[in-house]
Amino acid sequence: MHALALLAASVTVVGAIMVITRRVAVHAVLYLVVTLLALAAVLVMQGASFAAMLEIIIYAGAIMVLFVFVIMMLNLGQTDSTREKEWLRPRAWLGPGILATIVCAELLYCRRPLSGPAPALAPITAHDVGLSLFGRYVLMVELVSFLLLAGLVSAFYIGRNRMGRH
Amino acid sequence: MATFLIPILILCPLAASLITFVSAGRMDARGIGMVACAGVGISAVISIILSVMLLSGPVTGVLQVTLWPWMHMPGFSADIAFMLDRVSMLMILVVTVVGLLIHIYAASYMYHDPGIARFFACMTLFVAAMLVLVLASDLLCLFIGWEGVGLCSYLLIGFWYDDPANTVAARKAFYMTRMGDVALLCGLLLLVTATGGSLRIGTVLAAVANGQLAPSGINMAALFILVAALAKSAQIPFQTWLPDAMAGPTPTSALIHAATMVTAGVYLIARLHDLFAMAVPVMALTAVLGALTLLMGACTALVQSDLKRILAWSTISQLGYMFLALGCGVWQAALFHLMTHAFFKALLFLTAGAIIMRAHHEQDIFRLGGLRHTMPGLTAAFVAGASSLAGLPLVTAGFYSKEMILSGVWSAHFNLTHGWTLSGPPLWGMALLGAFLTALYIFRCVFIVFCGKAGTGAAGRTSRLMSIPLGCLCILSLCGGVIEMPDTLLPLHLFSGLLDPTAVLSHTHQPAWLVMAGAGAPLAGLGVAWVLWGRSSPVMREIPGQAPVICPVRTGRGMDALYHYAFVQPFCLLAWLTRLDILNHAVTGTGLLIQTASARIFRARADFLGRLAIQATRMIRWAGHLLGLLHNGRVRWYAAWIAGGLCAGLAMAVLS
Amino acid sequence: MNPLPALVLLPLMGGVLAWVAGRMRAPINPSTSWWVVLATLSVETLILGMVTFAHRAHAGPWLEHFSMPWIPAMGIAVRLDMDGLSLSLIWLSLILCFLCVFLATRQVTAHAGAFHFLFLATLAGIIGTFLATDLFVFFFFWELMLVPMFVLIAAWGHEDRQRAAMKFFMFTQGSGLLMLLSILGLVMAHDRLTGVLTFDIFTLAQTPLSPALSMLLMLGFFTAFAVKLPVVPVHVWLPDAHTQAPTAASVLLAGILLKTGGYGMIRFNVMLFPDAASRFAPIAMGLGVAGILYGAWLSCAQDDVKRLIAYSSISHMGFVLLGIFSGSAMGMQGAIMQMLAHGLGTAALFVIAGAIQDRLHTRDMNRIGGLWAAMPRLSGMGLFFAVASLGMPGLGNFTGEFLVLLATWHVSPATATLAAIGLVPAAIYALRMVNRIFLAAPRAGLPSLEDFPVRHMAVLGCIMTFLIVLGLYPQPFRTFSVPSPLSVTASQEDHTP
Amino acid sequence: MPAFSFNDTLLLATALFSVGLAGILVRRNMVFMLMSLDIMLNAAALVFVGAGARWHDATGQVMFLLILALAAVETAVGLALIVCLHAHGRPTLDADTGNLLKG
Repeated sequence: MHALALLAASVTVVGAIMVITRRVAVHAVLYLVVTLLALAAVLVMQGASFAAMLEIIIYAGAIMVLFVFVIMMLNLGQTDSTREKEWLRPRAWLGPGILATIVCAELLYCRRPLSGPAPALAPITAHDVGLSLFGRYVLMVELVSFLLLAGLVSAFYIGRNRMGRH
Repeated sequence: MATFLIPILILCPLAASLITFVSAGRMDARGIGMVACAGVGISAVISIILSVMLLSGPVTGVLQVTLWPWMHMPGFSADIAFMLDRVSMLMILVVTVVGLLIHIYAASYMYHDPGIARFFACMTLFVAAMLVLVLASDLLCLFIGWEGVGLCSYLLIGFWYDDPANTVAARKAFYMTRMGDVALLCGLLLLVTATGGSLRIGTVLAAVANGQLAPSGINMAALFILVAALAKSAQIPFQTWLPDAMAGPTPTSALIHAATMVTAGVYLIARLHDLFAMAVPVMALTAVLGALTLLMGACTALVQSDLKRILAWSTISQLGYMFLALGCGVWQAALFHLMTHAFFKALLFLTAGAIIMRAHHEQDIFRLGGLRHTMPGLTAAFVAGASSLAGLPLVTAGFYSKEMILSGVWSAHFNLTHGWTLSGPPLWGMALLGAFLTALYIFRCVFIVFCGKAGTGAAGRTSRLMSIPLGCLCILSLCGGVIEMPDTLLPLHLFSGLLDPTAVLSHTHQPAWLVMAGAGAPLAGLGVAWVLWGRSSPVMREIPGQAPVICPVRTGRGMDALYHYAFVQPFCLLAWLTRLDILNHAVTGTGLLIQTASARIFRARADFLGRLAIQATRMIRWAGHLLGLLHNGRVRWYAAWIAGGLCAGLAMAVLS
Repeated sequence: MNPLPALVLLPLMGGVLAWVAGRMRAPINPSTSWWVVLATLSVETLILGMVTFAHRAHAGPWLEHFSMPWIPAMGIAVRLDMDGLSLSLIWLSLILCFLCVFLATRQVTAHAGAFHFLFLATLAGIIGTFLATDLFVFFFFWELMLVPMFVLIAAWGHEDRQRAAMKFFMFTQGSGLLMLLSILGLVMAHDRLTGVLTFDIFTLAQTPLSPALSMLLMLGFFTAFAVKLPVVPVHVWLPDAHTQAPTAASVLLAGILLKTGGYGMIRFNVMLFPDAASRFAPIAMGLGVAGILYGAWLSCAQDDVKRLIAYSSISHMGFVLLGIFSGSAMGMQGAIMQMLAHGLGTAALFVIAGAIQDRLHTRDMNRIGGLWAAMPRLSGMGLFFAVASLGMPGLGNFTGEFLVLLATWHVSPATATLAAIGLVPAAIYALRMVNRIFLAAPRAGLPSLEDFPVRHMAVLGCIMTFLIVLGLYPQPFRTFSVPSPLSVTASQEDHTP
Repeated sequence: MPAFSFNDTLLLATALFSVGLAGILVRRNMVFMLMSLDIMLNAAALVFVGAGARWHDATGQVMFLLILALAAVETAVGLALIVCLHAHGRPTLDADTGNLLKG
C-alpha cells in the first residue's frame, strides 16, 4: 500500500472521529469537509476519478455549503457549545462506543480476504459510467429524479410553511 | 273389468270429496249435495254390478286387483291392493247403499248450513276411507282406511267447531280410536314379523293355518287386533267416545253408527276370524266383553233422556251383540246383524234427526211428546226402526239376525287353559236379558216421544228428499232379514250361504224353546214398556233423576269420570308441569350452577387467588413497562436497537 | 364439466349477488335481491335436474365424483361425491328453499339483501355437507352452515332472539368441536397404522381400529349429529331456536338442518364405524324412543305454535334415530323416508305458523282463535299438514314411521311398542293445534285477514302432492335414496368404468 | 499492485461506518446526527466503488451516484426540518425531546 493511500485513509478516519466529537457545529462541518476530500483521494486511488470529482463537487461543495448555511441560520453560540459539552460526558460514550466497537469487530471478522489475483487497476471513466447509467439503469435514473423532486418539494414545503407562520 | 271397477268404486267418493272441498264457496248447496250423492251413488251402482259379477262367478271366487307396489324391500312387501270376496261384497253394499241414502237425506238436512261443502267433503271421504278399509287385501292398506275413517269421524264430529264441547268430543273420539290404532299397528308388526314380510290377508291366514306363528304369537296378535276393534267399535273399555260423538250433525251420526266407522272393528275381526279361531282365550275375552258391553249399553240407554244419546248407547249395545257373536265364532251372524243394524240404526238416526229438526232442535225426550199426531210418517218410520232394533219376532229384520246370534252363542264353548272352561248358556242368558232391555228402552223412548201429551210444537214438513231414504230404510229394516231364518221356523240360509257356502250354519240340535225365548224377550220388553210408560196414565213417567246410582249412569259419565280422573287429568297436569321442558331447565340450570359455583369458589379463594392475581398483574405491568421503554420515541434509541439487532444478526451469522 | 362444485358454489355466488343487489343505493325494485335468489335457485334446480336425469357413465352406486387437492401436505382435498341419499336430500333442500322464497322471505324488508345472502350461504353449507366426502371439507361445511344461521336468528328473529341464537350456537359449536376431535383422532389413527395422512372417508373407512377407540371416535361424531338431530338430552337448543327464528330460518332449520344430523349419522356413524354403531345401537335406540315420547309429550303442553311444532320435530326425529340404529336396511330407509316427509311437512307447518304470525302478530294459541272462517285455505293446509304430522297412513310420515317400527320390531318388540305409543300423543298435539287455531270459534275482534293467495296455495299444494306421493308410492324414492356403501369408492369407479 | 486493494477498502469502510454509527448513537444534536449519517452513507458508497474497481464494473459508480442523490435529498429534507424545529421553539435541537408525538 502506498504511503499516500495510507495517509488518505487515516485522514478520513481521523476526520470522521473529529466530526463526531466536536462541540461546535462549524468545526464539525469543516472536519467533515476534510474527511470527504480525503475520501475523494481514496476514490481516485481506486481508479474512480469520476466518483471522486462528484464527491468533491456535490458532497464537499454543495451539501456542506448547505450545512454551513443552516448552521449560520441557527445562530449557534456559546450556550450551545456548553450544552454540547454537557451532553458529551464520558458516560454517554460508553454504550454507543461499545456497540459501535462490536459492530466494527463483527464486520471485520466477517470480512473474508479475497483470494485470487486482483485484476490490474483499470480506471472506470465517466464514459463507462455514463453508458451504464443511461443504458441499463435508465429507469433508476428516472426514479432518482423522482426522489430528488420529492425531496425538493418537501424541503420547499417545510421551509415555506415556516415563512408563512412568520 | 273388475280391476277397473274396484278402483273406480273408491275413486268416485274420493273425487266427490275433492271436488266439494275445492269448490267451497263457489258452488251452491244444491250442487254440492248433488256431487256428493252422485259420487256415492255411482259407487253404489258399481258395487251392485260387482256383487252380481262376484255372485255369478265360482263359489270361492275372489276378485283381486293390485294397483301398485307400496313398499317393497327385502323382508317386507306391501301393495296397494284390493280384493273383493263375499264378505267385502256385503260390506261395500252396506256402505254404499246405506251411505247413499244417508247422503240423499243429508243433502236436504244440511241444505242451509254454511259449511255444507266441508261437510260433504268429509262425508264422501268417510265413505271412500271405509271402502278402502273393507276392500283392502293387504292389512297395511286396510290401515289407511282404518285411520282415514278415524280422521273423518274427527272432522265430522267436530263439524260445528264454534262450540268447544263439539271439538272436545271430536278429539276424544280420535284419541280413543287412536289408541286402538296403535294396538293394531303393533299387531300388524307382530304379524308381518311372523309371516316373513307380507301382510296380505291370505298370506297371513295361511301362515296362521300352517302354524308359522307360535300360539303365544297368535294370542298376542289377536289381542292387539281385538283392542283395535274394541276401540273402533266403542266397546268396553273404550265405549265413552261414542255417546259424545253425537255432537256432530245427525247424518254424521247415522253414517258413523250405521255404515262406517264402528262396524270397522266387527269387520276386521270377521275378516281375520281364522286367526281368532286359533286364539281361544282372546275369543272368550271378546265374547265376555261383548256381553258386558251389550248389557251395560242397554242399561245406560234405559236411563238416558236425550234422544240421540239413547240411540248411541243402543249402538254400543248392539255392537256388543256382534262382538259376542264374533267371540262365539259365529262371525256370519255378526255380519248379518251388522247389516240389519245398519238398516235400522240408520233409519232411527235419520228419523230422530228429522224429528229434532222439526221440533226446534229439542233433543230431550221428556220435552217432546205426542208427536204421533203431528208427524205420523216419522212416527211410523221410527216405530219400524225401533221394532227392528228390539227384534220383534217375524216381522222385523232385527229378529232374524239376533236369533242367529243367540243360537250361535248357545252352542259356544271355550276351552281355556288349566281346565277353565266357559260355555255358551250364561252368555246366552246375558244376551237374552239384553234383548229384553233393548225392547224396554227403545219402546220407552217411543212411548214417551210419540204418545202422551204434546210437548214442544212441531213445525214444517219433512222434505221429500229426506223421506225417500227413510222409506227405503223402513223397508230394508223390516224385510231385510228374511234371507236367513232359524231352522226351527224355516231352513233358509241364504245369508250364510252367501258368505261361506261351504260352511252353512245349522243348529238343528238346538231345542225349539230357544227360538221361543228369543222371540219372547222383546215382546216382554215391549209389554213392560207399555205398562210403565205407554198407558195413558203411566206408572212411572221418569226414573227419579236424583238417585245416586242413576245419576252418573244417566249422564253416561261414569266411565268418563273415571278416565278423566285416572288418565286425562294426570296427563294434563304432568304435561302442564313439564311444559317448559325440564331437560331444558336442567341444562340451563347446570350452566347457572357452574357459574354460581365458580363465583363462590372464587370468593372463597379470594385471598389466595387475589394475591396471585395482584402479583400477576404487577408482573405484567412491569413487563409492559419494560416493553414500553423500547418505544420511548427517541430516535437514538431506535438507532441503537437497530445497531443491536445488526450485532445480534451478525453474531448469529458468524457463530453459526 | 363436473356439476358438484357448481352446486356448492352457486348459492354462495348468488348470495353475494343478492347482497350487492340489496346494497344498491337506489334499487330499481325493492325486491331485486329476492329475484336474484329466485334465479339462483332456478339455476341450481336446473343443474340438479341435469345431475339427476343425466346418463350415467358407470353403473356403480355413486352418481358423481369430484376431487381437487386443497392442502396436499395434509391429505386434504375438496372431495365431493353424490349418491342417492345426498341427491334426494339436496332435492329436499331446494324444494324447501323454494317454499321459503315464495312464502316467507319476501316479507323480509329490513336488510333484505343481507338476509338473502345469509339464507343462500346456509344453503351452500347444507349442500356442501351433503356432498363432502372428505372429513375436513365436511367439517368446514358443517361449520359454514352454522354461522349464517346464527346471524339469521340473532338479527331477524323474534323477541328473545339473542338468547336463542346463543344457545343454538353454543350447542352446535360445542358438539362440532367434539366431532373435530374425532375427525383428527381418526385421521391420526389411520396415519399411525398405515403412514398415509388423509381425510378421505373411503380410505378411512378401511382403517382397522380397536373396538374401544372406534367406539370413542364414533361417540364424538354421534354427539355432534345428536345435537343437530336432535336427540333428547341435547335437544334444548331446538325449541328456542325454532321459535325465535324468522320463518324462513325456521323452515331451513326444521326442514334441512336437522336432516344433516340424520345424514351424518347414516354416513359417518353407521357406515364409518359399523361395529361400534351396532354395539352402541341399544343406547341409541333407547334415546330415540325417549325422544319420540318426550318430544310428543312436551308438544302436547305448548301454547306457542312454533314451539309445539318444534317439539313435534323432536318426536319425529326420534323415529329417524331409531331407524338408523335399528341395524337393518329397512330401518335406514324408513329413517330416510321419515326425514324427507318430516322435512316437507314440518316446513309447511312452519310456513303456515309464520303466515299466522305475520297476520296476527302472535304465536300464542290462546290468542289466535279460530281461523277457518276467515282463512279457509290457510286453515285447510294447516289441517292437512297437521294430519300428516300425526302419522296418517297414506302420507309420507307414516311410510317412514312404519318402516322404522317394523325394523325395530325385528330387534326388540317392546321398543317398537313404546315407539308406537308415541303416536297417541302425536294425535293429541296435532289435533290440539288444529282445534285451537283452525277449527275453533273465531276470536272476538279478529282483524280482517288476508287468506293465502292462489300462488301460495299452488306452492303448498306441490308440497302436499309430494307428501301424498311419498305416502302412497314411495317405491321410487325408496330405491332412489339408498345410501351408497363406503366400500365402493366413487374414484375407483371412475378408473374402471 | 493497486493502491487500494478491496480488502483495504472494506477495512476503511468498516471503520467509517462504525464511527458514523457511534456518532448517531452518542450525539443528541440533530445537526451532528445528520453529519454522522452522511459519514455512514459515504462508507457504504465507498464499498460500492471499491467493489466496482475490484471487478471492473461501472455499476459500482452508478450506485455511488444514487447514494449521492439519496444523501443530497436526505440532507436537504433533514436540514429543512431542523430549521423548522429550531424556529418552532426547539432551539436545543435535542433529538430526545421529539418523543411525545406532538408537533
